[in-house]
Amino acid sequence: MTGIALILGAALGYAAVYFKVEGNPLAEKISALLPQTQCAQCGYPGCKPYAEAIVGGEAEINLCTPGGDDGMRLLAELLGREFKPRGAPVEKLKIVALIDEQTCIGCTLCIQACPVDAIIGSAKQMHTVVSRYCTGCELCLPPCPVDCIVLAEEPRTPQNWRWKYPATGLKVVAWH
Amino acid sequence: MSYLFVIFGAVLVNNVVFVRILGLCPFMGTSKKLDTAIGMGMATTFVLTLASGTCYLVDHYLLKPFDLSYLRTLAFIVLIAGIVQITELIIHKTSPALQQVLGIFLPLITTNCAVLGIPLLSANFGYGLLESLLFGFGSAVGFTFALILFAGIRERIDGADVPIAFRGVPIAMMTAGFMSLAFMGFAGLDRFHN
Amino acid sequence: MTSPHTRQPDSVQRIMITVLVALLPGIAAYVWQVGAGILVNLAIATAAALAAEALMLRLRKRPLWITLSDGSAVVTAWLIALILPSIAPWWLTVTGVLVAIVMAKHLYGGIGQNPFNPAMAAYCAMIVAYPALMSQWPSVDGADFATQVHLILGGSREIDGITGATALDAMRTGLRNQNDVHSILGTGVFGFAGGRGWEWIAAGYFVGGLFLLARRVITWHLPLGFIVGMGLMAGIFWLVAPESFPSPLFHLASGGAMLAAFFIVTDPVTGASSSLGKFIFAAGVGIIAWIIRTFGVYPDGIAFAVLLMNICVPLINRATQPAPVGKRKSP
Amino acid sequence: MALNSLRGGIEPDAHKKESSETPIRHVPLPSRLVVPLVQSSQESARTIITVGDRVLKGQCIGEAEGAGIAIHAPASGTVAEIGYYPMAHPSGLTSQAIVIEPDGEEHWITYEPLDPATASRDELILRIQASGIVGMGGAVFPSHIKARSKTETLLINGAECEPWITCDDRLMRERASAVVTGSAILAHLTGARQILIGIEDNKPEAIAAMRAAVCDMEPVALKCLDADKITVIAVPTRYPSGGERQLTRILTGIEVPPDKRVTGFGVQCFNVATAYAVCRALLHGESMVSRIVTVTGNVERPGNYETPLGMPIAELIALCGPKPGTTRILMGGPMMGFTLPSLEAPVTKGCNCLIAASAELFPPSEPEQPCIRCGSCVNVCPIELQPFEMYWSSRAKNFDSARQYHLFSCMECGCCAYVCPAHIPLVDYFRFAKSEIRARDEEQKAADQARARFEFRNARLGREKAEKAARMAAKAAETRAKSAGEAALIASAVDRTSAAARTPRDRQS
Repeated sequence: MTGIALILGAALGYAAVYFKVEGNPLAEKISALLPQTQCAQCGYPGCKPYAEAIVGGEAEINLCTPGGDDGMRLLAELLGREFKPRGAPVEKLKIVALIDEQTCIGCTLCIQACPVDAIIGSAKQMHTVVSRYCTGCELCLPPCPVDCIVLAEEPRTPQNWRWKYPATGLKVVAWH
Repeated sequence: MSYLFVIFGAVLVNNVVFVRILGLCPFMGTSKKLDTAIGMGMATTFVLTLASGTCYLVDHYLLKPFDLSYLRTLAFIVLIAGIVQITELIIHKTSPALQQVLGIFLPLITTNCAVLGIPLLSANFGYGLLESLLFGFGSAVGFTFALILFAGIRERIDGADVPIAFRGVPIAMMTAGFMSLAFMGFAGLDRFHN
Repeated sequence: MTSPHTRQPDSVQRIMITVLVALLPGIAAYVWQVGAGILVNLAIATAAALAAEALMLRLRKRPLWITLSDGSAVVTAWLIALILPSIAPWWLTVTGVLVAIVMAKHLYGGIGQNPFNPAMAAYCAMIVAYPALMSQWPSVDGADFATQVHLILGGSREIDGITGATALDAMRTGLRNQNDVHSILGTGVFGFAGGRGWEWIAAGYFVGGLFLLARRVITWHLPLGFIVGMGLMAGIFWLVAPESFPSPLFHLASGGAMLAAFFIVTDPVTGASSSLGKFIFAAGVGIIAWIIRTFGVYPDGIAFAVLLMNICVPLINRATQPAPVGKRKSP
Repeated sequence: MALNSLRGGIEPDAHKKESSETPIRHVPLPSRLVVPLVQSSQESARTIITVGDRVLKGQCIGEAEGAGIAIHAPASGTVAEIGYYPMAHPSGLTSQAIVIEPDGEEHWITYEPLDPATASRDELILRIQASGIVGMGGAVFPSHIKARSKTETLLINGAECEPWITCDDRLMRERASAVVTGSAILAHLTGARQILIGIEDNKPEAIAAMRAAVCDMEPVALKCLDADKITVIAVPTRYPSGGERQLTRILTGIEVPPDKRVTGFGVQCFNVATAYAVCRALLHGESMVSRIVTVTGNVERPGNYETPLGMPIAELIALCGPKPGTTRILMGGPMMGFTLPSLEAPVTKGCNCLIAASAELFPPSEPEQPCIRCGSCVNVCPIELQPFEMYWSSRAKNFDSARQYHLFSCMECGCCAYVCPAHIPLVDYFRFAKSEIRARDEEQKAADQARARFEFRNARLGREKAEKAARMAAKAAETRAKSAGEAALIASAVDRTSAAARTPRDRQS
């Protein structure tokens, strides 16, 4: 028995050195599934840190608000964990920040807060949100000293209009 | 021919999951998606074949000559634990996603009754080295086979309007039961061997 | 209101009724050859199936009438009644129907969603649970209607002279006793193709099957696949060793082969989806059924073969998914 | 000529006779014309008029942007308003539109006619764009884009396979010569060597008229293409033989993959009404200001109406006398059309047919039952998909699986739902799944972009921080070096006195 144990121990030790893993590719995969709003609503300073926290086992997979149920479902699939729905999914339009250009005093605080550099402008100049880049993370709201930023839904067009789930006599099947 | 029957018997007639009812934990746990099932099946095949051979060697050249057969179970457990550890390290290096998916289950292979049960069974049957290897391999292929088929069905059931009380594991257990029932049809097909 | 705004008048009900009509020639032959007891069993099975279906729909809070009236439960019930021995006691039939409707069908979400053929699941469960009762088949002209009803209603099972070995049983026992096929076929159990009398029932199913083909309820891939699968296996072994393996004709005419070819493997819900997949599925059923008949312990392997191939359906579908127009590799 | 057969397909009741037996009628001008700025599948036009301007019929009121097309005043009159009006779209959303109040004088402003034989190709194609010509079959894809690409074979689509619709039928019967001329010009533009005109064999009059027109081609058309290069082909009546890819397969045998355009296979396909519009635009200088609309169904006077674009649909329907029992109005055919959410929406270039639906003509669909995988839908799918598998995945919102079953190859022709014995609205499920998947892909793209920008910003902040730190460090080092230099001076003075007593280690500190 001792002999067996010794041999195995040696083999394990060798394997541990030989197959050493560098970095964590899984965090990248998780990060790719997160919505990248960098909103920090999960309690981590961005999507990548949250992904690393999931890999490290520190965080649950249901903390991402912008990702919603669909995002969590993908995470649950990737990680082989149970998916726990958080409620009926609501179809949402993309929400973007809008700066009231009359009120803006050009303090640049929001520019510094924006995690994706979606606000342009310079000191003492009026600022504008590039709605194409805005993730609707709301991080620019608190720093604004004059509360000139509001969040608004993007207008509906035939391009972002969606067909509804067919309403039928059968019950809707939830995908578990 | 008898070697063929060992494999045939292990894969279909005495399928490790459906007939011997061994290894249910990974069977239920890793059969949600086909890809996972294939990965788990391959990992188990690797471990089980290796374990069967190693266990045979230890049993035949170490335990039997020194009359230590009463240590068989103990020795096998240690051996399997070691082999699983090595496998885990290898998978960890080569396939991170698989590692994460199998993360909970790979250490469980250590205590997977199939992995312990098959070498013990082949020791009881008095199989030789080649037979042990084939039996281990065949059983593992049977396990993989069961896992893949089961995963296919589960993916389909995912879309079905299953009563809420039966969603998830309950209906999976029901399905495993029906599959077991189906595999009973092979009963008696291995009687030409033995 | 969305497109298309116009629809062809067709319904699930029409399909199911066509299947029921197609079963009638087989049932008529059954009554003619074996006796009217089968009608009692059919009635019991139908009633049990409708009751179970209604109960489950009620429990699951699903629309009752539309599913109850589609006839699918009746088809399942008739198939169960036809594959169980026609003198099986009523509770055996009812249990089988319950297994089929409650466990194999409704726990998976009801019609269209079950991965296993309900009737076959019921047969397998019954033969594993009650092997003795399941192998007591009435012999042709062995029992009058009253005796059959007596047995069905659970009367004491003094069955000597009433039951007889089926063709498959007689063949199996004969072969186990080292007799050759030719001498076994000489005994009184056999007719010109399969079991004496039973071959007419098989012919009845065949006629019904042709009707289904003509009405385009089923496609030819399934029956042909089954016949090719079973016929090929039987044919190869029969050509090699005709004294120990009966002919393909014998296999196809006995047991539930014809019922399976046209009414069981053709269940669309639990079968493969593409034409090629259908053929593979049916051929697999034929091959496995032949293997179990020849080497296994159960009298007729069709039910097990169907369940086993049901298990393989997702993989078959994955492997045989047809490419859309223009995506096919040029030959 | 050997025809290839359409795979799948259905044969619904044609209902063509209701509207095909009366000649095309002209519609009196309404009090207001609503011209949406978006009239094609591409960019919307840019307004070049202001409220109060007087415009002439055919005058450009919106210039083409990018690959889009120009829009024109459908009647002479005054620009009354630029506002948001309901679109003829199943969503019922509104879009920006120019409202014109006609003065009833119908003063035309036309371009200088072009001679295809002498005008340059660019000139002709720009004219097509400037005249606002789009595919009239319903897809409203700008024709100038299609005309620009070179091709071998030109298909002219007169199949009109949808039930009820007869506008192309009537057009070919009455104006065959112009259709053939337009086709010849398009062949000239695309460099096509031959033209195949496909017409379903339930329109014998149209086939005869077109054949006669080919035999008796106008000189201007003959300069573009020889008459013996044009073949009018009767194709079997079977829906959806009029689909672009389906017609291509029937007439040429080429199977075009669903994710590729037919253009890449040496084939280009135009609708007969598009060919007619090209003829009017190039040879007569008339911009596209009207189209023929079939109005049929539950109305007193079904038929084909030459309707000014922008006419509110409600007014057009009112002209045809809707009978009591009309519950809704369909735009397009019964197979692929949609229920108009608002009758205020105007007639647009893709509006080939309006059907007044009643419960008798279009009974409400029976309740959906579970799919029994009977395979009827597989048999009729012209793209050889497995609709019931796509349905299974779409219904369970298992979108990856739906995509694997080639959901995006589906053209929503509706054959599957037409035959489904379980009355499942399959197309609805497919549309739902498609728009969900598209939205998800968009979200994914946005997320990828956000991640890249976030990481770039972090890198930038890090770099700035590092630079700042480096600057600070340099400054500090400078200060330290300065003070160190002073210290060194003192130290060296001390050193000289006590060097022998110190270890090297001490000196480092």
